[in-house]
Amino acid sequence: MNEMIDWLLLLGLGAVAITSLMSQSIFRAVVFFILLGLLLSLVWIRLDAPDIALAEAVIGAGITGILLLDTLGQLKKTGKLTTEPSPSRARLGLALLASLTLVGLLIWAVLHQPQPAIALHQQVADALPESGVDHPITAVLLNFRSYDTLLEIGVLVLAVLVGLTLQSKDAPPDSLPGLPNPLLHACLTLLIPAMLLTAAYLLWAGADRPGGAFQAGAMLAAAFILLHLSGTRLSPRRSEFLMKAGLVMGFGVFLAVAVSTLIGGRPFLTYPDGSAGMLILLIELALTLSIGLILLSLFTVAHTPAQLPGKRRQDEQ
Amino acid sequence: MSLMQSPMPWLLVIPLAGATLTMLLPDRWRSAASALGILSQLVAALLLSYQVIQSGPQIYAMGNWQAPLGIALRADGLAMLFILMSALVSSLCALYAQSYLKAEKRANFWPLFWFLWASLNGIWLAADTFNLYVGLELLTLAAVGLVAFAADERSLEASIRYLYAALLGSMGYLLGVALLYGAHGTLALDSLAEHWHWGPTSQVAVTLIVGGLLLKTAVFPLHTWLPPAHGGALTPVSALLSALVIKASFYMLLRFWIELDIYRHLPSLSQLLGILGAGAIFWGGWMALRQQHLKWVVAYSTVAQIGYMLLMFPLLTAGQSDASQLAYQGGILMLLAHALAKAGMFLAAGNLMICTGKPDLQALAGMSRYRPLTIFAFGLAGVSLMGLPPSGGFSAKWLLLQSSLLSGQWWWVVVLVLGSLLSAAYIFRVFAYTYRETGEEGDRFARPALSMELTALTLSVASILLGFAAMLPLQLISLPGPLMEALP
Amino acid sequence: MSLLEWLQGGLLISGALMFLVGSIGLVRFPDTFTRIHALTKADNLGLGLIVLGLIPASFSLSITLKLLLIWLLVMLASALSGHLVAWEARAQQVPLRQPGETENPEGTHE
Amino acid sequence: MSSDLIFTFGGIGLCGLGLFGFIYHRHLLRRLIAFNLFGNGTFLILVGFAQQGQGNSDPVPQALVLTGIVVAVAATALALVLIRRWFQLKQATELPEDSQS
Amino acid sequence: MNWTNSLPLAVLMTSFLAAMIIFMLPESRHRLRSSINIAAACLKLVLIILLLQVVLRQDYPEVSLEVLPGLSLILRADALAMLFAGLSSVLWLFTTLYAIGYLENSPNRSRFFGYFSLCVASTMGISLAGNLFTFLIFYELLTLSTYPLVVHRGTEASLRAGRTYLIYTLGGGVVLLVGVAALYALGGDIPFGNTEQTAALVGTWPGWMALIFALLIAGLGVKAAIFPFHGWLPTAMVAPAPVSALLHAVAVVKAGAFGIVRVVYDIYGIELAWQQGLLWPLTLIASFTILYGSWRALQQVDIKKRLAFSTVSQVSYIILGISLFGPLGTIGGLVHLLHQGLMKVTLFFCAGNYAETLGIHKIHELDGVGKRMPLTSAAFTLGALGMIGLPPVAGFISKWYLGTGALEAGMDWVILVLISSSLLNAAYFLPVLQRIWFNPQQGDWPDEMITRWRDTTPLLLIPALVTATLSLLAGLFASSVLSPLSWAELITLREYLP
Repeated sequence: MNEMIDWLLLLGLGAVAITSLMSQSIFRAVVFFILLGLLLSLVWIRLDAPDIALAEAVIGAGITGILLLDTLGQLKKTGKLTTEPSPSRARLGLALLASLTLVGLLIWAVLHQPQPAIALHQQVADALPESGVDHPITAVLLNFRSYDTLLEIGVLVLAVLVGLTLQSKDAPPDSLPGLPNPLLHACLTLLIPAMLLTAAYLLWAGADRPGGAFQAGAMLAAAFILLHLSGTRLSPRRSEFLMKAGLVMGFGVFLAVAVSTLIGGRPFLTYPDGSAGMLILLIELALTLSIGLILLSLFTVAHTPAQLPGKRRQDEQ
Repeated sequence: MSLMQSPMPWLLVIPLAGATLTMLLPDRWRSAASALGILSQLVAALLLSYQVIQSGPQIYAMGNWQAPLGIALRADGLAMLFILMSALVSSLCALYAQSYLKAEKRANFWPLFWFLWASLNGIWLAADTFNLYVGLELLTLAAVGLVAFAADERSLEASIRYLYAALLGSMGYLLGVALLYGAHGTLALDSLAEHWHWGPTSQVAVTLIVGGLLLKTAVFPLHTWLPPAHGGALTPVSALLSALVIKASFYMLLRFWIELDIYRHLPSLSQLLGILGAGAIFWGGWMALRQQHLKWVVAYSTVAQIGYMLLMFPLLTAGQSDASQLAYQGGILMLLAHALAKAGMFLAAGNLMICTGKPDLQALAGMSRYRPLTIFAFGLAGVSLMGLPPSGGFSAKWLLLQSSLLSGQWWWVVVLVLGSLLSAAYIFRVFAYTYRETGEEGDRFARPALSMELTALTLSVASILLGFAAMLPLQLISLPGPLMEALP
Repeated sequence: MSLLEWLQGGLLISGALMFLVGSIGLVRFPDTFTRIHALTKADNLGLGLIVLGLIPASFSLSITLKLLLIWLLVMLASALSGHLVAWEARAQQVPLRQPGETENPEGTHE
Repeated sequence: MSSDLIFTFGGIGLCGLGLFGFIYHRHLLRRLIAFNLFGNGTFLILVGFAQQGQGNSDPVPQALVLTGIVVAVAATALALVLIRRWFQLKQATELPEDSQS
Repeated sequence: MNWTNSLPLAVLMTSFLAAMIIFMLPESRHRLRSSINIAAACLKLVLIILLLQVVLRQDYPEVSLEVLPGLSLILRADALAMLFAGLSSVLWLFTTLYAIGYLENSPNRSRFFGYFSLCVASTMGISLAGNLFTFLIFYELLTLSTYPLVVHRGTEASLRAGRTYLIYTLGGGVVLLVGVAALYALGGDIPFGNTEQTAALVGTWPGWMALIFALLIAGLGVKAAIFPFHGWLPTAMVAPAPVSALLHAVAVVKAGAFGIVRVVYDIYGIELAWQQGLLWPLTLIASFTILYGSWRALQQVDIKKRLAFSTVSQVSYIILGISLFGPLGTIGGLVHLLHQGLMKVTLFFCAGNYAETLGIHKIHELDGVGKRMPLTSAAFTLGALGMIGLPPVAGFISKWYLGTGALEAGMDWVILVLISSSLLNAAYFLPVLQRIWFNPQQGDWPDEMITRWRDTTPLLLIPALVTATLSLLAGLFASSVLSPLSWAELITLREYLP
């Protein structure tokens, strides 16, 4: 019975992926991509990875979907969608060749899997008690491989930084009018507190159950974006510095904690024994807020009209 | 004093802290903060290299968790050379950018610059495959941000093309890492090398990793994204990109290639890399000959010079150990000489374009009469790129020549010889323009700031002096370490 | 099979049927407004029946409350989105189709 | 066939589709969607292939995939910012045919 | 003893630092630049004389710097090095004076004199190189520093000449590089002089060593303007006179010949080369180039082109001398290296004077110039007679030794070559002399520069006269201890007793 569900899911996945790739209208492609995200979170449940299912649903399908839809909306609103030139035969041939060789190689590789020499999950289980959290994934993310997470937050901050640099300083305030819909505002007064509550719950649950900073942060971002779309402007213009501080806070706190232990003589990113759990929670709190703000500003930054084409640069026209 | 018992994490903390600070500080304090950051970075790099020379390679377990579970940083001779190289080139490019960029542009430049430097140091020191992936992504986004930073149409198109190519490359790399993890159960390079099992899974994983990294190093058939990106970006950015950013994926390729004994198992792949290298030399040189835009000539010369570095791979034959040592030393010296010379040449080219105000070559007529210093910097860098003595490029070419003769693969000698003639052709072509006398009297050229001219000159002179002081880097990279044990 | 299981089976199947009806409505109805009608009504009812069907199987009170909460939230969300889509459709003067005229297959919310 | 293996093949299929779309299409948004497909496929392989070998759920690849998803969303957001700027400047959703190889 | 070790480096550094200083000087500081130039030249001459004493005392100062594992840059002053270094430093002093006069008010002089002294620094490097690797480095540096001199005028013609010059010299450089790399791959770092190491190599890989010999000679042959590679020399005539003087008489051409001397004597050793049969092809090519050069010189109308082709043939005299197996041939070759330098520089100075003061470029414009510029014409005549090989001037001595050397080596047909080439020399020089002295002046000079001095400005005249008298003295007092001939005999005695 289970296997049947897996095959069904697989078929659904394939069908949705192919339609999202090959459909004529770009809007349909984006909608099916979001559908694919939801299907994927089901697949992650089947793969016994609830954390990833949550993350995929909120970040993969949610945030990416909103960004794509928003970009599509802007493309359709401001410019006529030029009919797409049909790609040339050579491109088709090359694409087919590349993808078929890739699939063939991967299948050949997957079928001859050797017995892995090291069982990392065993080592994680053994080291879990000293990691300060009970949930293995949060332990790996914020303790064993915390350096990866630090760099990953850096990537997020960098993405929003590039967006900000391309945004012209004197951009007119947000051009997208909010939806002045009374029912929406009423529902929001109900929904937003629930979303904030679930975000807090996810953050807190991260210690011993699937959850954690990323999913909570993405939930927070969803709430902020809802507010943004409904017209209540969190206009970053007024509190330029506060907004930027918010973006960088998560990364800054994480780095500060890591450096403080370094100054205390212990290797980089080691939590003083006993206080690992509390420190991880502090970092996760800061990360959640920051990720919420970052994902929001990734959304808003794309809105404001871009910097006017650069005046003749110093060295060339 | 415990704080400094190992400066390795500081090499990462300083740039990351610099990035956050320069994002928050008001514009006018950012340059001062960055200057302080650069100084402390240089001190930390020198301290670590002193420790590595004294007491051999250092392993630093992050968060006190040992390798397979946690992430370890590793500083052997090769990593130290790359750290010192990026410290030198980045600080000089920062100095150049200080006077090159206008006020508000400069404010935005610093955070991106620091993220770039942090990711570079992260890659040089990394010993964990997934950690390399995240470092590579950080590097790509920073580099794309810097290219798009010029915010005009040409650099925007270049940054999109660069981002798409880079994303595909790093996704191919991640796929390889996924297969390796499935097959060996570990992410750390050392334990991978220890339990290395050469089955079909590992072969496919290796091909994917090599393919992804070749795309990110802009090797010949996959190089189309590089010329617009390096040619279109602002001068200090294209110097950083050409000198350091493409070297990061090449460094990773080298690490995998030697530490996982790929040259022993796949000699055919190494010959393929050699052929790609030869193709890059000839194609890059030929395209450089036909460019009218000065920076595009230098960008295509990067494509050609990568070809030289790739010649190292076929020469790392399992049989002769002295030929492989020579190839290894020659390749790394070529990489170092190229980094210095290419950064110097890009900065000098930027100065030339400021003087003439126009990017095309015809405008250079009569330059050597009024701006000898700038032409001299461009010339010295050109000498090193051409591989004419007494430059670093020449010593590297010499080592590669010796290695190919010793290992009996004489055809690489022909490639090296024709390649250096081709590079001489396109560099002297630019020179010929500067000597042309157009008869207009009077000095109608603008004058770039002295600091900009001096930084370009320092880098070019450094690449020439490398020819004389080649022993220092060569001793540094031959220090004992995981890489040296894996060499035949 | 005990009476409870029959009850559960019946509820689940009827819930699934309601979903089926909803999607048929989506395909068959001519214009936006009727489609929203089909979706919001049929699917919510279907979900309600499924939740009722699941409650006896869930052994703890918290799971039951969570299921009910899910149902409540979905209802709120679909009502809101139905309203918004209709409101937007009206803002863009999407014409009301007479029955029998087939909509362009491209889909309504272009 | 364990469910891990099934979804590893699912991941391989997604990777193949993603690569095909990435090379085939010229519309920047479609290529971005194809890139995300490729990414999700790789993550599926990363977890499925690892767990298929060990037979039980392994937290390490799951943590890696979490990091991967966040990195992918950052890269996609950056790409979208650039695409919007490109569209504003050129009213085109494709890059010009690369004249100089 | 240790301070003498630093002498070779000091010699090299004088003109290198002079170049750097001159590059930094703004264009307007003429006086300062000329004084630096002359000071550097004199200082170098003093250092060379000091070095000469040291080398006479049989100990060869040496300084080395390890550049790559198992490979080092060596600067070593031995007898042969002093020959070429002496010639270059003497002639560089006079060429500098001449150049200061010649480029009186032309643009870009900082750039010119910078590269000018850089060029001489690399010539010093070539002469003092202790192993083939160092020789190669300065050999390529010479190309780099002479290119800007060739394209100095910046006209389309000079740029085209520069391009051909580059193609030839870089091509030669690359061929030499491969030869040197192959030699080092086989036998490692072989400093000049220990020919027994090469003998061992020849024993094991005779085929490879022959190929390496061919590569080395071909690479060096380009700069020595041997027959197939001589094309760049006539086209480089577009350059200003001091440059063609420097290129032909002192720096570039002799560097190639000097390289061949080093390869034949200090790498392979004369006996080994003779046993392996490497020498006779060299003799053949040299003889052919001698005849070909003189024959082409005959057809030239432009003075400088004619002198260029005469250089092509004269340099091959040196190579002919080297390839003759026997002490006399060697002495002939080596001494001709000096004599040809002195005589050819005089001829170019005079040609430059004619061009500068009277605007004469073609031979037929030379009619009656003897009356207008007697001193320059006298110097020109001395040089021309020396070239032909008439007794009082130095040329005769080298040809005499070449002839006796050919007899000693049992190659009688070489005598024929020598005689016929002397006849050809006479054929293309005597009509020029006849025009200068005996033909009446036709019309006025193309563009006469009126100067206070009878003949031409002293800065142009004196160098020509000095070098002319030097070549005469070298001929007359050949046997004295100071003459080039005795120095050549000393080298042959000490280094290459066959």
